[in-house]
Amino acid sequence: MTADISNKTLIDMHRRMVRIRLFEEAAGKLMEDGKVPGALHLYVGQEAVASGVMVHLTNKDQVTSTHRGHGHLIAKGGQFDKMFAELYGKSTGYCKGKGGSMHICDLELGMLGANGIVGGGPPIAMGAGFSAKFRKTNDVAVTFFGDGASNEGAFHEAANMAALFKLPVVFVCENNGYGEYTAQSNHQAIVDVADRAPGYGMPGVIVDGMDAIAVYEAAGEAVARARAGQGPTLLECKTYRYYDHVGVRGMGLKYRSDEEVALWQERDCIDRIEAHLIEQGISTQRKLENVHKSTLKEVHEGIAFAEASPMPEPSALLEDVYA
Amino acid sequence: MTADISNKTLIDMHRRMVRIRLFEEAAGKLMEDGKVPGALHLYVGQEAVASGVMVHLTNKDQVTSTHRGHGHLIAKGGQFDKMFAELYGKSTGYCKGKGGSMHICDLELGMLGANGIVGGGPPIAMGAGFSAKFRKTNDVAVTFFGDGASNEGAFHEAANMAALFKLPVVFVCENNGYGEYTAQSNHQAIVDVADRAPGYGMPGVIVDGMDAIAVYEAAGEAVARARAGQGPTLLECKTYRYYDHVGVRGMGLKYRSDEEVALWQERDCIDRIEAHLIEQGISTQRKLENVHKSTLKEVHEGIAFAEASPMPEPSALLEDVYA
Amino acid sequence: MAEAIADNSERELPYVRAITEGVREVLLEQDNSFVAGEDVAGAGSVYGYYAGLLDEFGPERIYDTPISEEGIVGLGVGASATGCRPIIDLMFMDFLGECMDEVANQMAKMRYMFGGAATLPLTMLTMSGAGASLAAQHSQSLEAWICHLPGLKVVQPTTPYDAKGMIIAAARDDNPVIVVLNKMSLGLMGPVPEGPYEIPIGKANVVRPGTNYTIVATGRMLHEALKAATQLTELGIDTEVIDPRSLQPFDTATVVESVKKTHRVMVVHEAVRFGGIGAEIAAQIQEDAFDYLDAPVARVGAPFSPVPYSPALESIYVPSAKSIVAEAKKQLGL
Amino acid sequence: MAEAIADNSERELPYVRAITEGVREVLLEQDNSFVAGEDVAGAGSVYGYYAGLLDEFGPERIYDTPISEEGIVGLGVGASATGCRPIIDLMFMDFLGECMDEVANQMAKMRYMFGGAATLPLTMLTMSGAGASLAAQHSQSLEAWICHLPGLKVVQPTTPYDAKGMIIAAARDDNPVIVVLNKMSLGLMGPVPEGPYEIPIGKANVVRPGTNYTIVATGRMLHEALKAATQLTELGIDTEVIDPRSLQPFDTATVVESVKKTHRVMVVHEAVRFGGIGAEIAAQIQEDAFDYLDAPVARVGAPFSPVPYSPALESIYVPSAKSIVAEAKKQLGL
Ligand SMILES: Cc1ncc(C[n+]2csc(CCOP(=O)(O)OP(=O)(O)O)c2C)c(N)n1
Ligand SMILES: Cc1ncc(C[n+]2csc(CCOP(=O)(O)OP(=O)(O)O)c2C)c(N)n1
Ligand SMILES: [Mg+2]
Ligand SMILES: [Mg+2]
Repeated sequence: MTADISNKTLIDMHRRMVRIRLFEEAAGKLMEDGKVPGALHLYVGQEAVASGVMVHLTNKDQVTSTHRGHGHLIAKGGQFDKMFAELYGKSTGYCKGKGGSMHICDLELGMLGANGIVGGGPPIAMGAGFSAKFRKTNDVAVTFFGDGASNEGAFHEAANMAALFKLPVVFVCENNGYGEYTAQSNHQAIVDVADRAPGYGMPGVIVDGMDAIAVYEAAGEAVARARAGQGPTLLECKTYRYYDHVGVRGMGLKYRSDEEVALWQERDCIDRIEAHLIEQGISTQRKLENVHKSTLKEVHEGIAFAEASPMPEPSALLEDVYA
Repeated sequence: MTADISNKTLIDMHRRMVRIRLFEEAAGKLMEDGKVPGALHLYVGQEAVASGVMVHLTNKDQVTSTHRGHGHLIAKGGQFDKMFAELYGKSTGYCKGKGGSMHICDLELGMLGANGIVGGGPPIAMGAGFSAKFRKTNDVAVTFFGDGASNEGAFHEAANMAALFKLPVVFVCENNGYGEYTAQSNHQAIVDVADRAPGYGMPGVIVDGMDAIAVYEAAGEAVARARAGQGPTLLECKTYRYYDHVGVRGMGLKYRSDEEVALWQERDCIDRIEAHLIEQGISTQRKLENVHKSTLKEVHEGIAFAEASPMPEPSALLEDVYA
Repeated sequence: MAEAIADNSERELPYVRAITEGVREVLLEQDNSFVAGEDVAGAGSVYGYYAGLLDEFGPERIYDTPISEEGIVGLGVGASATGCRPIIDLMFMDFLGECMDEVANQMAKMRYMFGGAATLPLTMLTMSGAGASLAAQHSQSLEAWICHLPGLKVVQPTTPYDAKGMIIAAARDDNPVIVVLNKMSLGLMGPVPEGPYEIPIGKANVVRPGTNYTIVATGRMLHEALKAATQLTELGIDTEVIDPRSLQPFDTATVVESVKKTHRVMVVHEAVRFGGIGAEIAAQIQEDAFDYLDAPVARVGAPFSPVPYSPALESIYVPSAKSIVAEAKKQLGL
Repeated sequence: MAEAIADNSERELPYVRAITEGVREVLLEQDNSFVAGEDVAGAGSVYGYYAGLLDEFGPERIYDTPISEEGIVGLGVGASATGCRPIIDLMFMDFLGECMDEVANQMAKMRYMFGGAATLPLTMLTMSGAGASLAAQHSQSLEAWICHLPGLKVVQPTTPYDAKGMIIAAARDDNPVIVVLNKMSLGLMGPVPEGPYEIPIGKANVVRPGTNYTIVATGRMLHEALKAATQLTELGIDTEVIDPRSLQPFDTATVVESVKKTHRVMVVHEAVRFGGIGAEIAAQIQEDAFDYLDAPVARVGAPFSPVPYSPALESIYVPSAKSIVAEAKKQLGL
């Protein structure tokens, strides 16, 4: 399905996906090299979801993210320099070094933060959607969450309230088949998280999360419904994370087969959109390579910025607790 | 549908229903008269549900209840004397006066307690079902909860886990159309709570909760499924509470019409089963009246027992905190 | 300033109506404020303290929610981070259990985790306290949990006057503020000025002056402490009674100043004594006024058990003027 | 008896493996015990402390659960009330937020509310502490919340030896016991006897004897306190270090006895200082040893902010030997 999508949008989505991929590859390497502390949950593999959704949103539309949040911020327009600086714990980072990967955010962009709490996002997004409706703006709120998160009570309560109040909210479940090291079949007795939608009185839609165009179209409908005051949608994107739950190789556990990983990688979302762009004559190999190249340059500049930035002063410790 | 139900069971159900009704009428009066303290949530109107479910259970099957818990305890075999004593806060009560109406229980009967927390029961029943499966008994666990409670995250988590682990649990939603003073249409965007069942991978069944025989049959299937190791069922019983959310007249709010109340009362579960028993020649007016009479006698004896019982000694205050 | 306004008014209102007025002033003053919670609209809350607000402000300002405490607080967090000033109602403080993640991990921390980028002008009203035979799950005083959470403010109004003024102060504050109400105080009468006024957050109230003994009493215990003070005065103990009013931030200075004068002090609250806010207050007093203390800081709180149902037990469970006096006598060797 | 067994063994194990052994002994000893939690089976927990147990005991004893903390604790409550002795895992203590109702309103109170009819032999393991740059939602020490709840026991093992012995004691106890582990201690080596042994719940451990100063230090802070003690001794302060090990019940007597000897005392924990368990300990000490105190009870804890991510901030946020020594000097006027 490629109907109704402009070349500009395709190129825009591609660019967002590449930006996520290259940022994440670099971030993973920094973690492996011990240059950034804490826990990093890489988004690589799932780029089509964040990008396909985010192209529908303005900076006034609100997004809540997860522990796996870099992709959402980048797709919403996040700057590499402030992001890397945050991962390094530097004062120039998005959160002045106080939040790190799991709380990275940009409120100017309407990115209400990664969240270290699984299921932490949906209630907040529901609240942001409530706020939009209350203030009679035309904004929507989108909450990203995993298959694992769909088992949290917080998701349930938020979904029910969003449907009840007909809030402009889109629930985007990124079903990557695992919650940490536990396969979906070991955490819920259903195959499609979208099956939960009718229980709240909202439509449930399933889409190939490795196909940016498919995500784009389904998200477009869900966002349009929300903006039109028709209430929330549960959009389930079937996707996959290439690296481990945390970091690149994680704990080194064998909880999924190499074949399975390879199978999903064959359906890589970036390969796919690039093939499409070239086939349709929308772009060229060379132009696409340039996107990678310039993005990589930005990655390096971002890292350099982060490395050159100062650590927070001790006096920062007790700042920002209260307004 | 009257298939497969013995006369004995019908008479048993009727007796349980009458016991609940007369206990509750008396309890309501005691509260109005200021004889019992605290908050009393009367079950009158919903008797068919507790009775139709409980006739399938043994004392080793576990039940969790709600704030509206007297009916569940009575249907499971609870004794009036200990119940009234508990409402009076006496040392001879089921909880030695420490729990009151909202925590009334009888663990010997497999009645794991009323619960002051809306949504408090399902996770505990799920745990009891887990326990039965783990210990390889053949027992089941039944959790009663309201339409309002179905919006609590606790219900969601328990339902998902029960389905995942194929636990011998029956989720009985007593949908009486209101959570306190809020109509169902103002607390969820669905009409049938049973619609939530597919989202957990369990069957959802809707039954007329004013018809003890219908409840009996549906509950029988659900309990049989559970005992056979086929996992949980969500059984929604459409029912109604005749009195206010709390006490007899509650806060005196007008949140439902007299016509609505009257309409439900026309379908009264006790009238209905009594008509059936007489029509079918299973019982006689006289015999049924005797059930009421002897129950009433037991009510009076229970109250007398409670009134004659001593209050707990001050020394009891710090007992029973730890084993 | 609050005091100046107080003088203008002889009007008396019960605590429950003072709450209503406080919320009403907020709704009049702040277009982006609304009330959301279980049975707050149609029923005006099960305590009736929002009564009339639905009629006056309409369903676009007062929202009944599902029974979903985590969702309700999430609504408040998300809405307050995006331009609203919500008043969120948690029917019983005991239900903190259902929404503690939203309170502790999101509401309290969002601003800090985001390096100051988020502002959450959120007010949460909740009902605490024993005394109504509501048993272990509807009678708790759990303020110690939330006072231990940097990022939150916690206030506990004890009089109608304070209830109105602290709700207004809480709603005007750009931080999340939890207002801990008391269910046994709903009928308590007291002067309440018309119009808006603020009780400053973070300032204790010396309710009764005294010279040689201090009682710091929170919530409903203030009234028991005042009764106890009268009895103690008859024993020659001229008791100063302080109501902290704000638990977080806590006005250590006012308490310490009193203790430096009186040299003997007791802290009283309704919560379980072990690990209650009284422990923090006692610890602070002995830190800051060690050399002035003639006796250990005494603490009165509930004993170490859940709240019992039976009136026979609950009445001895909840601290009272009697138990305060008894403890004071023990402390002072009388 | 624990001590007798300890002498038999020269074997050293890291804290993480001592946890494994403790749980393993429980599973061997008690047929009705099982482990349930997020990623406890296949992964052996994200810290690896259940590693190998799935292989040894099979999937009928070790259960991976969905990410449903309230459900997990509910599973433990329901199962323990009906004949099992579950070991429930809460991956991070910060997630108490998701299950606080189940912990506070059900687990802690069921027995009391039921007049003693229910018995809940439930053990819950959870991981606390900062130091790994995991930021505000994965680094907390929230033991003050659960110590304020009658009906629960709370223990906090600081060494491999204690970890194994307290898990066994917790699992043998017929009450719900929460075992608070520390993530920065996982690699800590120490002697661990083979076979089962118990560290009694409710008994503090005088880890280092001293004559004129007492430090009461919980959790990971014990090790910082021991370092501080060495430094203080060089300053002529012969420091006794006490590890309470059990926070609820708390062994007041051992602490008070020490203070009566040393006359000066400091309480150290990793949790936020305001409203931390140190407040309770300080309050108790001044109550029971007032006349023996030569200086106010000092408290060291985290400052009043959420836990920051940046190592530059986190390293000054978490109390250390350095901050302990600095505070002691202040307290003692050195
Ligand atoms: C409330 C809570 N429980 C558990 C965790 C630990 N945890 C972090 S990520 C994760 C898995 C989440 O799975 P899913 O929602 O599918 O997202 P994914 O990691 O697959 O993107 C878990 C269990 C947490 N951070 N918060
Ligand atoms: C966690 C929690 N939230 C709110 C309440 C207050 N409350 C008690 S009963 C009730 C309504 C419950 O509605 P429903 O589940 O439909 O049961 P019903 O009363 O209709 O039997 C509410 C909101 C509570 N006790 N516990
Ligand atoms: Mg996943
Ligand atoms: Mg109902």
